Amino acid sequence: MSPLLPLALLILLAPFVAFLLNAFVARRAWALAGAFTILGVGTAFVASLLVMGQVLGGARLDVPFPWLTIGPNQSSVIELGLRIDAITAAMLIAVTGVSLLVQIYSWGYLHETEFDAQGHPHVHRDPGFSRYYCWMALFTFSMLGLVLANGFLTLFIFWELVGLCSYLLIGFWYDRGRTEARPLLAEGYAGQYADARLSPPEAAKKAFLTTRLGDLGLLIGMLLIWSQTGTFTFSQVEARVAGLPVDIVTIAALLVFCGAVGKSAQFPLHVWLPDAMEGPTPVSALIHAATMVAAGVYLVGRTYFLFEAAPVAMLVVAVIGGFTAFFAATMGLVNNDIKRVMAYSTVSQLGYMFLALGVGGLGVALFHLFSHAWFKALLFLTAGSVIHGSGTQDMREMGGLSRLMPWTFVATLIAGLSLIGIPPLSGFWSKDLIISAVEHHHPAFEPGRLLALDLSITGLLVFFALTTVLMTAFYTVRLLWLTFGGRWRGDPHLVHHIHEAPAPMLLPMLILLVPTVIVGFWGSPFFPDPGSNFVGLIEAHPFQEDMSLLEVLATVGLAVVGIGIAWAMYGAKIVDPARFVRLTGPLYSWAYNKWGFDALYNWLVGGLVVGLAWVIALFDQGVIDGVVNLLARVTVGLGRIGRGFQTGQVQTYAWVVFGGVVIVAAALVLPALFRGV
Amino acid sequence: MTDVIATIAFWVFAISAVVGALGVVAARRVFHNALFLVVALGSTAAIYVLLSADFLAAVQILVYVGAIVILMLFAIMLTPQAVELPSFAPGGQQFAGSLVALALFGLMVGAIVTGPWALAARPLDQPTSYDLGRGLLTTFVFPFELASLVLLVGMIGAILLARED
Amino acid sequence: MPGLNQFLILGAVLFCVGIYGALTKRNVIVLLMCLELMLNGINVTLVGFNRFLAPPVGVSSSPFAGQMFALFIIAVAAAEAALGLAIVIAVYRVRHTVQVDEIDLLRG
Amino acid sequence: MQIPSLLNDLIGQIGGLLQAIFEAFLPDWLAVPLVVLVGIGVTVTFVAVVVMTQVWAERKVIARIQDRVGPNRVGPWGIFQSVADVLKLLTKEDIVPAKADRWVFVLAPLVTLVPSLMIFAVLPFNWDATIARLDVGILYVLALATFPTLGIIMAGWASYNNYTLLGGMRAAAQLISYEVPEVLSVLPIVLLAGTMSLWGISAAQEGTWFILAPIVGPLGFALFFTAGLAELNRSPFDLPEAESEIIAGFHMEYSGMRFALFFLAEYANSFSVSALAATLFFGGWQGWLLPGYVWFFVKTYLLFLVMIWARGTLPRLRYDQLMGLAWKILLPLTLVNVVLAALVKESRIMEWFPAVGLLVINVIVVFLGFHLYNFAFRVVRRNAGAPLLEGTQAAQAARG
Repeated sequence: MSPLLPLALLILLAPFVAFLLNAFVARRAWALAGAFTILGVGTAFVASLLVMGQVLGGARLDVPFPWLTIGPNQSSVIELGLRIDAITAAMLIAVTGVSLLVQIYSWGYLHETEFDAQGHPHVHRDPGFSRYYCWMALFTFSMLGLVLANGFLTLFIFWELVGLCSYLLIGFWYDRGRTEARPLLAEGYAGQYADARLSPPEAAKKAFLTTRLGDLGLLIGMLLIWSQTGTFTFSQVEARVAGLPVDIVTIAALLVFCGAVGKSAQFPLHVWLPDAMEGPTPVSALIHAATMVAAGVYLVGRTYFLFEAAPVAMLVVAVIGGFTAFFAATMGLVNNDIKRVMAYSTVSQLGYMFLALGVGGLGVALFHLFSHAWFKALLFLTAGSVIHGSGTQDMREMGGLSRLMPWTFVATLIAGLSLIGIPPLSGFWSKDLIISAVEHHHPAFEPGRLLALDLSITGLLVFFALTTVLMTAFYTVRLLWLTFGGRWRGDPHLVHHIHEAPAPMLLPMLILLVPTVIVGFWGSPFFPDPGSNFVGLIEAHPFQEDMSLLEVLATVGLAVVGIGIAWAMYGAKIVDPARFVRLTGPLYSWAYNKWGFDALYNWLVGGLVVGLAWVIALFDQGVIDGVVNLLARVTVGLGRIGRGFQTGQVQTYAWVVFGGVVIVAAALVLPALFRGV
Repeated sequence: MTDVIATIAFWVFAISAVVGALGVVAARRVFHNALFLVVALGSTAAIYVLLSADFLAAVQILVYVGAIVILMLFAIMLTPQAVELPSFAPGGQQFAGSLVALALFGLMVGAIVTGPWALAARPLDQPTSYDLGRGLLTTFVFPFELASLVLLVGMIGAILLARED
Repeated sequence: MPGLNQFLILGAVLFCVGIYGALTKRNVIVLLMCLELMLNGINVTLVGFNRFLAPPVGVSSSPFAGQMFALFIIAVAAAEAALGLAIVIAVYRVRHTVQVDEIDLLRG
Repeated sequence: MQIPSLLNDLIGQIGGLLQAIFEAFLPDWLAVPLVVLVGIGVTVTFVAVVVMTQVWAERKVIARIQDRVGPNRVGPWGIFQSVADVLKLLTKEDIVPAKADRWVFVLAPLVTLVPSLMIFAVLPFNWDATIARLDVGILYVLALATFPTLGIIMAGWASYNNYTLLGGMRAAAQLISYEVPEVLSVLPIVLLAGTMSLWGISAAQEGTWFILAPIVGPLGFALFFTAGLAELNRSPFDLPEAESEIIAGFHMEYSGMRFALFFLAEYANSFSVSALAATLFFGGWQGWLLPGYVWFFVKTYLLFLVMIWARGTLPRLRYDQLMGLAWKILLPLTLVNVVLAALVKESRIMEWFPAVGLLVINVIVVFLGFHLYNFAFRVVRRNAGAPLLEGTQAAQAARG
């Protein structure tokens, strides 16, 4: 019995035990709660490293646990189960690694230092400290469960748990109300307002409902597959997919893709991720950058056999992915909230992953997911320390922090460059692979035709991929510059309190720097041997060798152009951003208002629900109450008629009696008479 | 010979009975109603004699005319009323009453005429008191006792109700 | 010689006149008189039946069942009249009226 | 000794002769009704004559009792006095009170008189001399006895006079109260005779008159005769028309011929009650020597004399005593009498016990009865505290 099973169980149960302890034992002992969670996740991380070792050694695991036997003659068996292969191993490492570092970071983040009037610092701990760690443990448990699932049913259970945890953690500060649009305290931006934001509970609800909508699609798809193939387990479904008619498989694939779209905040269901920033920043770092949002990509990756059997579904995935990448990037350009810019960048990068999946690059997509998890987590953590230090989230009120927070500046700079895709950082390797995959996998691409405006689908995808590289570079540098460059534009007497992140926050950031730099090489040509190459592990044939120098030069070039433009606007102030905004006018406001989708959805949901309610109310009052009232009125009417007879007159009663006698007599006598007896 | 007399007698007493009955209904003053009732009951007694029920005729006179009508006369005396009160119910009720009465009468006549009566030649003018007496104390002994009970209860009830305590 | 039908019709006439009187007369005592009239109508019919009809086959009632029945009706009618008039007097003492339509407290 | 049949059966013979003549000359359907009509006519005139003799007799005897002579002016011993009375009444003016209820006023005397006459049709003058030998004779008579009550109420009501109404109601109440004991007192005789027809009863008294029945006879006669007197509104019970009380009671407004009718009805009733008493208790036409009808008339007149005697001697009863007597004394006694009669009937004492023995027993019984009655009366009076029947006590003392 391979050691993988006990390891898998250990990985799964360590955070769960931590959760139970926090939930029931360490409710007030905050330090103990933190320790339990960190310990749990730590053991999970070590175990997942061992698992990776085993997997590299060629070990695989797929163990079902039969749960229910239903059906006419106990024919179909419903089972749960665990499964470990290359994808799972990678994800395990990513999840446990990032989670461990985030837990440590959170220890520092949840200790606020406020300066009272005399300037003495008071360390103030967040009252929900143990609650935070309890839910964090639960989240890690459910994420690991999702990754280890061997079938749709197991996956769905943990899928919902993850959704629940994201809801709980977004709404962590449930007592805070909405933040109204307040006038900016920044020079040069007089008269402008900081954006109004939803209250944490509302944001949590929004996130939960939107993802639930996607989950509904996944559930229906799951049941469709079950009805067609009679089983939930991925391996058995994969074996039977060939036998199914193409359109059924397409529908199933699209429904599963719905779940992914919901969870990974792709195009139609993306509205919840920017609002999810209401949660504490480490939460955003772990859940809304590295793990949960990646679950959608992982799902499509895990059920890739469905998509391979349905080319139409592949195309849909690609288009949605590409468009989301482009669409999110445009919103990222204009936003002024540091965390929202990063949120849009995450959505954009996820769009890239789905684009890669759509064009057939399973290994490439998962490699980008793996590398993105690290540097995006780092970016969020640095944003956390910036907010923690400067006390504001709006980039216009910052500036000149490079001198005040040097380490944070360095970490953000490197992570930003990795995001843009500057070699030799990991972002470059994974993103370029995607772009070359787009080039390579779609036969319709002619090599070397980069910028030809070809309005066919393939042309569109290429356009999305390349323009997004440009925009990513622009908004990253804009962020870097606004936050760290120039002088402090914010509230003057806040300057003294700005401080570098404390040790528990700084250490994880620095640790994260390591993977941000070296992870890229794991999937790069330097590991030609398929066994050891990350992409090779997942795909049958690695294709680094045909990654032409031309494509590489093109993408890096675009990245540099993006940096140049940003530097021109913010660094050298050649072009005044305010005037540029006036020039682009409607485009700017269009992007700023998130393409109007939020308003659309609010109107839609609000209008739909209210309208439906009105119709039902109408039916309810009109028909049901109507019938009941009618009945009542009829009875009263009859009663009143009846009362008419009760005159109290003896003779009336006598008359009625003898009337009856007449009728009876007639009934008896008349027939005889007429028959002429 | 006796048939002729019987027919004449029947018609005489039948007409007097009907006139008496109509008198009971039509007379305006209550006292006259009572007297017409006497006429009706008397002629009915005569009809009984024609139907060879002599004992019944005597009982009819003794009980009805002798007791009940006089009782009614007493009741009339004890409840003095302003005479001019309308003795008949308003039109609507009168019409309804007559409607029911006529309908019932029509139906009865219909039934009588078409009824398949199994006529049997019965001996006429037999003294009946002996057979009735015997019948009362043999086959009808239970109703006889019950009748006595009813009369007793009636008597006590009447005394209790009418007593001015 | 008058046949059965004549007597039955006479009975019917008496009965119907009784009903008409009962339904229309306003004085309770006259109402009771009409009631007696109706009972008389029935008695005539019964005695008529007794006189003309053969006793039903198989039933062991005495040949004078009809007259016996009439006798009991007379007895009961006497009791009923007594009670009726007692009630009328009692009502009169309380309400000072014997008009039927004025005695209508028991109404809906 | 067989008396010549003609003499013995005078009335029957004449009737048969008459019928034969009619049938010979007249068509069949006319003959019979004519005979009946003639019979009725004879009866009515007979009643008129009888009544006149009764009136005369009563006035003579009352006068004798009151130690005076009585009518002797008109005809020898005043025998035509009643004829004079009748003529006087006929010629008197006939007044109908203004507001009187005209029809009822006129009908009242008829309603009283006609039934009294109808009773004569049933009386058994002789073994073959009864106009209608009804099987339910006695019941017929009692039924008709209720009509005068109706007549009296009508008279009282119709003459639109408070006193007459009051008198009428009192008379009605009295009649009704005494009707019950009268009817029940007849029961023992019907029981003993086994039949209700008067002819049958008379025939049943061939050997021993029912008066001789041990206790039942005399007690029965006393009850029947007292109730009879009360029914007639005569003597001790003549409260309703007593002059001193309510000015001649119900027939106050009547005058002339109508009053004569009332007067006639009263005496006809007295005759019929006496005749009944005679028939029921003294064997009607039973008698050894003389023909049946002679005995019948002798007995009836003797009983009538008793009535006159009672009228002459007994004081008038107060109203409550009158009612008390009926319901508290007569009714219980009659019920007891009925039971005793059943015993006597079952024991058949009448058949084997010689008539004389019965007579002796009866005398003893009567003697004991009075003393027992006296004692019972005193006890009841002491207990009740109220004077129950001073009147009767006085009468009883007088009788001694």
